[in-house]
Amino acid sequence: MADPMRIRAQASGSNAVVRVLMSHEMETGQRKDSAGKVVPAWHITNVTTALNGKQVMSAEWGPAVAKNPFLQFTLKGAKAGDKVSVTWKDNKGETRTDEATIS
Amino acid sequence: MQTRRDTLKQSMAVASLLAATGLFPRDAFAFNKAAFEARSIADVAKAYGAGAPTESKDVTLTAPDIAENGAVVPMAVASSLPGIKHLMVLVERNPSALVAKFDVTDAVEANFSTRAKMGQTSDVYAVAITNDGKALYAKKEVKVTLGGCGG
Amino acid sequence: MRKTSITLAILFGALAASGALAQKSATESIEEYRKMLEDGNPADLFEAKGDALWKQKRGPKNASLEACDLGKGPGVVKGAFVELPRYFADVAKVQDLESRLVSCMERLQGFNAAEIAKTPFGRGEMANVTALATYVAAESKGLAFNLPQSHAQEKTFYETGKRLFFMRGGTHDFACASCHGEEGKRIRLQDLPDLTKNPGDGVGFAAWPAYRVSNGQMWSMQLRLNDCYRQQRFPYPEFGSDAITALSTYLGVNSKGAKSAAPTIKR
Amino acid sequence: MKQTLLILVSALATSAAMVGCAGRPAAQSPAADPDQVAAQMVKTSFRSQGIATVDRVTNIDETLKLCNAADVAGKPLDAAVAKRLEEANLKTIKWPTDGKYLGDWKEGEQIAQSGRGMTWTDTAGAVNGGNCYNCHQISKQEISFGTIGPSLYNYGKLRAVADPGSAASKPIVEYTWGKIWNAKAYNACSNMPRSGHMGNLTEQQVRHIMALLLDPQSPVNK
Repeated sequence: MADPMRIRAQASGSNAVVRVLMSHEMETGQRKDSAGKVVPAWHITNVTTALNGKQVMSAEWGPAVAKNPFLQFTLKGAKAGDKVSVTWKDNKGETRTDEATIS
Repeated sequence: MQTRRDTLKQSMAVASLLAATGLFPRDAFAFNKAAFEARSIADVAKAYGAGAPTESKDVTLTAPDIAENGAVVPMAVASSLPGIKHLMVLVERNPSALVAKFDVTDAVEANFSTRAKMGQTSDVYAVAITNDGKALYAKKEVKVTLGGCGG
Repeated sequence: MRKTSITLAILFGALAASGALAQKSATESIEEYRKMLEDGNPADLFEAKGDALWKQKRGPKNASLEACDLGKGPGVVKGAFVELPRYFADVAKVQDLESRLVSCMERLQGFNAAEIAKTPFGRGEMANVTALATYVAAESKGLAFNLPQSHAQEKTFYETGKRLFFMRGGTHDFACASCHGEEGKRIRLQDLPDLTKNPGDGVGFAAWPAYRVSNGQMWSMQLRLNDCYRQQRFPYPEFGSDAITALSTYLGVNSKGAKSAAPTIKR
Repeated sequence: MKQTLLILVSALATSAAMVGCAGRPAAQSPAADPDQVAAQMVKTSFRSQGIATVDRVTNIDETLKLCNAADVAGKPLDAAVAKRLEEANLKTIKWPTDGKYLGDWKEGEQIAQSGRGMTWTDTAGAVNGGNCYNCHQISKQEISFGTIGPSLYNYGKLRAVADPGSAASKPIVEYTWGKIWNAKAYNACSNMPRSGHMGNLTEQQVRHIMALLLDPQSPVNK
């Protein structure tokens, strides 16, 4: 199973800045291993975010997003104590969801 | 105040819960293969149903002048315009141009940061697609340097 | 008064703007790039993993590492990193952080230390050692290095480490000192700290473990030194070998007073 | 009872000895000679891996041994010793077999850019790089250069080399070849590798680097 994400969510005024680190290889499918064989692409394709259970953001990613991806975005109308969850899914169908409380 | 460690513990606990409830709609996971295989900025815009891209001061791209390493290049895309549907970052000289596409809703600011891989020095684009199908962009050249001992 | 400060602010603003208009040097641009990466260091992922591993019951003995003595008594993690390598009476040897962790994994959890030492970096239990080292180091962030030098073996390791630091060899005649023996030098665009003395807070020995942007890997101090030796065209230094520990002792003692910034993010 | 007491006494004695030992490390047998300990550690700590064999550190030549010792002592090499080592290194230089010193600067630029070769992850027979940009500025176009060695930008131009084949240019052309082949011939403890002498670069590769530095058409001299 994939390692957990690190989610930091901080309220500022009526907004909250969310910073996420995800543990993922983000293999491009362009690289060859030491035996000269192409390493197949393996990357996150979709990211969604929910605020208190309601989806607020979605994204599509290609293999050019850097390994162990970083994502930052700002939630409108969020306050300390609200719950932010982030879900990713990759091209192998693996998925992971983590949640954090806005501080 | 909650420590990072507590956050983590909590994250792990809810993870399985959310997965089990199937809280996330399946259609959130659509993946536009054509857009991610396109080589030009125009073709990417077309794949998202937009017209020919035009340069605009209302789209902001934040990226370094020089990347110490092409494996991780910080990039941010933002727009001050109302009615933005998607924001995207693209690297023109990568095998496929599109790096990431973000959907803008009323609940988030039209402002996203991520990090991209760059195979070589290239123009980087921030593209905004509006609800009425216009594609607007800002661009900047990012130099990728050779570093370290090179071995 | 208020007006003055506003005028000043405008003036400084204008100065800053004109400065930005002037062509930035490559060094300034690289500095800017590094700044942009600081917020959001993937080393956090490894630190979290190490934290979980420290507490998790694992291995043939199904025990956690919470009773591990890193030099400041069983279970004391905070402050341990900035005093390593040091002498440990139970093994009658000077050990660095990673060797010490492996000793604890053997003693407390029943893992085979020799097996772990043979495992390549980034794989199996060795990847766990790196994550644990990242966690232990992070617990000393901001503390000043202060390696003990009271035991005879600690002194010998320092003196021996110094000799290893200045040892030219390999096909290119490179010593550690070839790149790290003088202030203000760089290789390509990377600044090279002078490691014959305290190079400053969060620099050199006080910067590792670090997340390597170039390959997306978490690098421990032993892997840092291992790859320096590879680039020096030296033969392979064994994990946990005395030479590696002695070199670390030399670098660590020289860093006395430098505040640790580990884990950092590096090219 | 008697036995218990005996054990207790001996246990106390042992612990007392241990305390004493920890408290007065200086009172131990005379400190081990760090030079010997270091030599021993090098033997036990490194192993051959791929093309990087242990003799690369266990069997180093006199030049390196004496320079290493001087660095540890923090004193420069004795002038007479330095001169003797430089003369010995000068003798190792292989001058171009056909008297041709310059190759193609474009190839030279590629060799100067590459830092590859001779590590334990490289294979035998692979083409080695010159590592030049790691330490030197060379052409103006490459902004990613090191500063361990002096800038070589305008190397030929600054030395007024208009025609590298001319008699006037001969001394500087020969010196440059010698410096690349065996830098220790001119400075016993130079940081620069002995690229020709140690077999890192071929004669033809040295020619190309020579052209990069000395050919008036090379971007270095523009």
